[in-house]
Amino acid sequence: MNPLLLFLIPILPLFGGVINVCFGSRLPHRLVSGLSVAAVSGSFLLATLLWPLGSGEGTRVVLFSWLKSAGFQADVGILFDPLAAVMTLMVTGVATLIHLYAAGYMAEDESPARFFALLNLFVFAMLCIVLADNLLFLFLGWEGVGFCSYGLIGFWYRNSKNASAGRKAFIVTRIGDLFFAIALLWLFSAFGTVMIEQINARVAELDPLLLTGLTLLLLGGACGKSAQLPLMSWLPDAMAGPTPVSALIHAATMVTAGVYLLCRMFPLVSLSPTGMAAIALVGALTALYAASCALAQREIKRVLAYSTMSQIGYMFLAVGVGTVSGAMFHLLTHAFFKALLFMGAGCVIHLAGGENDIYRMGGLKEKSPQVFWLFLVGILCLAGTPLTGGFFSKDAILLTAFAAGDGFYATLWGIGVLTAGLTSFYSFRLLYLVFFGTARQAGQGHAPSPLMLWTLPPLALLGLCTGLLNLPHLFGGHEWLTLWLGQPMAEMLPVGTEIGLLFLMLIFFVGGWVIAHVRYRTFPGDEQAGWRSFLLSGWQADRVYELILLRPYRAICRFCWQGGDKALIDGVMEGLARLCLHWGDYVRRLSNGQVAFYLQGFAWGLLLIVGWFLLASVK
Amino acid sequence: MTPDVATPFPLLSLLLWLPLGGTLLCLLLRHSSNLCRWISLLTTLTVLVVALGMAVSSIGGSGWLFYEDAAWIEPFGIRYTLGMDGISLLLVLLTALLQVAAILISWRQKQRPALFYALVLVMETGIIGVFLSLDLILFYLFWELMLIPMFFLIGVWGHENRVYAAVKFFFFTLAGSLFLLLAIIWLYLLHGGQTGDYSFALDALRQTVLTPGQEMILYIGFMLAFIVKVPLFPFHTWLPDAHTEAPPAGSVDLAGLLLKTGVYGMIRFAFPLFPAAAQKSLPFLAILALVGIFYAAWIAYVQTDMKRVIAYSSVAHLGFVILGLAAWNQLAWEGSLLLMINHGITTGGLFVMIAMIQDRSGTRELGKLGGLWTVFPNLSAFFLLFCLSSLGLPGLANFAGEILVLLGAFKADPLWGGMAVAGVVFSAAYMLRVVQSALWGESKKLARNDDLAVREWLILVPLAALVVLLGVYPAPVLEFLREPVSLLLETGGMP
Amino acid sequence: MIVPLEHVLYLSAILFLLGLGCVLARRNLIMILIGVEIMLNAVGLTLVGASAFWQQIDGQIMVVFLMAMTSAEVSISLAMVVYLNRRKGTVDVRAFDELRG
Amino acid sequence: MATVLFYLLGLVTVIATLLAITRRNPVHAVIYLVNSFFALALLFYLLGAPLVAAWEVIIYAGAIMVLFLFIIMMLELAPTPEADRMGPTWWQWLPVLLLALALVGCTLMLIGVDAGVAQGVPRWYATPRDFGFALFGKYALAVEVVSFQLLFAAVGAFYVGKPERKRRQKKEEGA
Repeated sequence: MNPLLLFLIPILPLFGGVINVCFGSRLPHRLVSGLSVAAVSGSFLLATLLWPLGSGEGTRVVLFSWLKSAGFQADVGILFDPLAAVMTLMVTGVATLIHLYAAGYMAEDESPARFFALLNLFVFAMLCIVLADNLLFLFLGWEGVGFCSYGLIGFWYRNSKNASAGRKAFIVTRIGDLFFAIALLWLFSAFGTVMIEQINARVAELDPLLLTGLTLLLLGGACGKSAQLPLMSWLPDAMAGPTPVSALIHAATMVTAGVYLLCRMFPLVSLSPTGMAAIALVGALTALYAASCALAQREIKRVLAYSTMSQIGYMFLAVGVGTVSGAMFHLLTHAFFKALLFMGAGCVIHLAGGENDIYRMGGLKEKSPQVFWLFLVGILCLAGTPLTGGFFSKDAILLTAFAAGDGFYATLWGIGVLTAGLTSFYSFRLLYLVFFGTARQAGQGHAPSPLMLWTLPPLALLGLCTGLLNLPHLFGGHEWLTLWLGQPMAEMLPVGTEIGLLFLMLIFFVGGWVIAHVRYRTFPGDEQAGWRSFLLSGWQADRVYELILLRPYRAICRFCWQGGDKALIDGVMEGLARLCLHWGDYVRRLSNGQVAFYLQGFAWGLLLIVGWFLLASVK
Repeated sequence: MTPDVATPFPLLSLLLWLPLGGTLLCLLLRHSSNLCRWISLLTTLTVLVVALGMAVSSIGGSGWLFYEDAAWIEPFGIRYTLGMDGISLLLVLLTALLQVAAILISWRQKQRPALFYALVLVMETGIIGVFLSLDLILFYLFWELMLIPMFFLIGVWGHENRVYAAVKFFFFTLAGSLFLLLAIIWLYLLHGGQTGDYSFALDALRQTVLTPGQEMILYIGFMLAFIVKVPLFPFHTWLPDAHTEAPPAGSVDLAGLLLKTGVYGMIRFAFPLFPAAAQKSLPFLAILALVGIFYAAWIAYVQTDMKRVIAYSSVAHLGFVILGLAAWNQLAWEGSLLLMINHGITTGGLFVMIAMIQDRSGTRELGKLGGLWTVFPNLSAFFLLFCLSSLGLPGLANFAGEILVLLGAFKADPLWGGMAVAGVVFSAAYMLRVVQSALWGESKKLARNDDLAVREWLILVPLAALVVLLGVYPAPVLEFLREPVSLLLETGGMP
Repeated sequence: MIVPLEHVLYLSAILFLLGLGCVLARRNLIMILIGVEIMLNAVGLTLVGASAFWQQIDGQIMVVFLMAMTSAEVSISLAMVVYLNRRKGTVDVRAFDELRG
Repeated sequence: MATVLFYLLGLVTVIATLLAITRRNPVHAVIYLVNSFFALALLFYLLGAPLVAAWEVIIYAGAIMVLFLFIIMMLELAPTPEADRMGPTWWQWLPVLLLALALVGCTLMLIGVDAGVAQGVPRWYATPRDFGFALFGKYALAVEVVSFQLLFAAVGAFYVGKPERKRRQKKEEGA
């Protein structure tokens, strides 16, 4: 297989997107969606076919040199190594299923061309991130993904709230990109190159302080894109976009880009202990924060959004404690079951006649048992029921976190376990409110189209079985994923502690389920308690940001405009002009029309001349 | 410094005086505006074709691609010398392209069309003259020639308070260029005094031996004119007023070209003539540029008029260009020159779009616009593309220039580079605010709701293609820039 | 030797300044014109004195031209005084101050 | 004898002029002025300029002062009221007085500066014959120019002096 074929993986969605952009509005609806699905599935097939190219050191191939200037060389090149191969497969696979689902979901939408074009461009940009061999090409994908999510979130732009949600997403991720750009610049000025391989190879030369700085910057960039603590407020609002968008962007691909970046630059990140600690801390805190917020959410998609944020916190925790394979394992399983849940949510919304609020739904189990069973699988994986994919991946992370041992990591492990309990609680709360009890929704929902339904089972299957990929030794597994990624095997904990930990996880899982069962089995009525509204609005994050960031920013801008430009610079200029006018007026008043006054002027002039001659002659 | 490429046919003079010929024709046939329209379009197209031909023929060339020299005013030693190297070739190409767009955008000019087209063509001569001339007096002549048509374009064909804007524009630039004239003459006398041969040729004047004090004063004299033209921080207030009041063709020229003449003046005249003073002033320039980037970006965020937002964004982008120059290394200079050209195309495109939006919706106020996407999908798509390029989305034009500038600036001084990157976030903030209030949301009642006409497609497609092409594959442009920039950096000299 | 030239000059200086004083002090248009006449005559005296001192005829010819000019000037200025008087009904200088900034 | 005569005439001229300036009634002022011109004519004669002396009497005393009298009579100028005879108030006079004194002082000192001035003025007599030769010889052109000047003055005076009514009619016909 010729490595240049690798370029077809990102090029296909790009062509699909460009064709839809240019001619989409003229093509019939079916052709548009068909074209985009074909493009993405084509690149999925290629990813599977070219899988062996990714083994071992991976292959590096360059198409053309993008930016070449004195000493700086950034070209459009692909580094297809094990990590990238896994990620590409996941991205293209999930994207294909989501495109199929979207073909059904957006059937009656009036501008499908724009939707599918943006969706394809999004996949292209994501593949650029995954496959890029240098940081600048990765940055291109990084911001491309930002723009596509802006376009897709604000797809139903007529309601300007959606458009501003899109804008918020773009700007918050842009702040993250800022840190990533600074890291990129710093790496270039340190190494003189932006090639990922070369950087990772020569990373040992840097002094620790610089390493920590770079890691923190990369963490900032990853937080922006993966909606982690400081820059997380855009993810819940991003639910304003259509459901396939939420499924693709906010479950499978874009939010995992941050984790992928950290894994890609892991040699650099792992060398600075403070950096790792920071990553782990951010991950754990975000997990806890998001899980607590998910407890009180009213809209189905916002619950899933917060749960995504929390699961990604786990992945950051995994990278923080040093297991890339753990993070990637959880990333894979999470991608499958979260995509399943989001698409299921789409079906649920259709069933409930467009109703989003879970308190005004219910009793959908009878309405369509098929959606219920698929949704149940997703919930089980999310909650971490034993033997499901979610359980193994989350457990692996918590094991390594526990193994990291000392006080700081122990507390993070504690937070992780607590969040696991919360996760199972809110997942079952969602399940009971939506599917059990009496039907409370007002509108008459319609069954989701077959296309939407038939894309769910494969994801359910994948969600359940990915656990086998990286089975810990306890269960006789031999961690294929870690082997494939060439990462060190998880060091062996004494069997007793491992079983104890598993048992502890089980207790938290069952506890969460029981509490949810007790509380929500029968509809408890519309809860509006004080602390719930605090959690509902994500610990008032938006209001805090508005107060400490946006309001002062607007004030500074207005001050600069009125104060700086108008008053200061223009003021000075116009002040000068007025001064001249003022003094001009005085001189004008001198000529007052009195003849005598003028004659006196002559006389004084004469006196001056005579005086001058007198002085001249006296000398 | 005899020219190594003897040009049989004076191409440069043709390039220079063709637009003036067009002007005369326009003025002669001023009663039939339709004829004038076609003449001016034809002139600008021929200039573009000639420029493209010259570009193609000098792909591999180095040093002076084209050079012309003739005596002009003997007694004072003023010669008619024109020279074109990689940098001026690209800038002339940019001028030719944007002029065609300017003529096309003001196709249905009702108010005294013949005079309008004549002035636009005179401006083209002025700008090309600035980019080509190597004799200081000739440079100064074209430097002032540019001013007059722009003054009338703003003053006569402008919008609400056009007179204020025109007068402000005129005074700002004139005040600056007076210092330039004084400096030129003083330098001329110094040179004459030392070497006996009184001449205004650039490379001759570079040989004058100057005391540090003299050099600094002369340098400041030159730089004042250029800093006002490139609106650097304290001297930028004329730009937003001039932009809001200028007619579409005027603001395309103003943003796309006039700002570049300032930067070109710096790298061609100010830095080579006074290298020591230039080195001393670099930190100061960098600080002004940085302040300019943030200050303009912040103000752009609270503007209500679309043109003012773009005007302040130009100030921010030019801040990047100057930051690149202040970093004084090959990478940053190539980046800033590339950014200059890309910015010309992007902002030119943006102003063309704003003119189209204003034709259709009758207003430029962000508050009154909304939901353009539903009514004009094609127009909005192009507008979105240009806005994205302006906010520096990778893969589009401005990013290529900006990233090189940032890389170079970071290498020169991590603090500057790091802070400049923050400008990227602010530029996203204000550009997205424009896109938000113009394209999304409920669409309001509009004067016309016909999407793009053929003429408009003709303008937008090449500009959009260039924006994408220069973003994805800027190598040919960088190829042209490499050799002249390295020469300017080391010897500050002539190829 | 009649008198040292100095004294002639002193006399004409005094006359000249008296004329100047009259021009500056008086408010009446006619009196101002009279002042001017006095100054012109003082100049005439100086010319004649100098002509006598250098024994050149030119001085005296200058006086003749001076007189011609004076008569021309008086005729026009008196015509104007008549005109102004008809317009404003007075010859007081302070009444005519329209020509101002 | 001539020196004594000179000082006497000088004194008469100065006193006459002083009185002419300070008169309230313009007619008195003109008459005093005529006296001073006569004294001046004699001075001219004394200084060897008989023709100029004659002309002084004819043109100045005769024509110009008479013209002044005509104007004063025609306009029935009442003598200026007591109040502002010498200008509005006394202290407003101060700057002018000060100015005049300063001028007098400076001029007199200035004249004294040049030593050559101290020599006496010789007795010299310019015969009309020389005067005529000079006037129409060397200054022929000047005479012609002066004649133009007089012509312009006549036309100017005629126009300015034309009564208002006739000029307005001419304007209506013209318009």
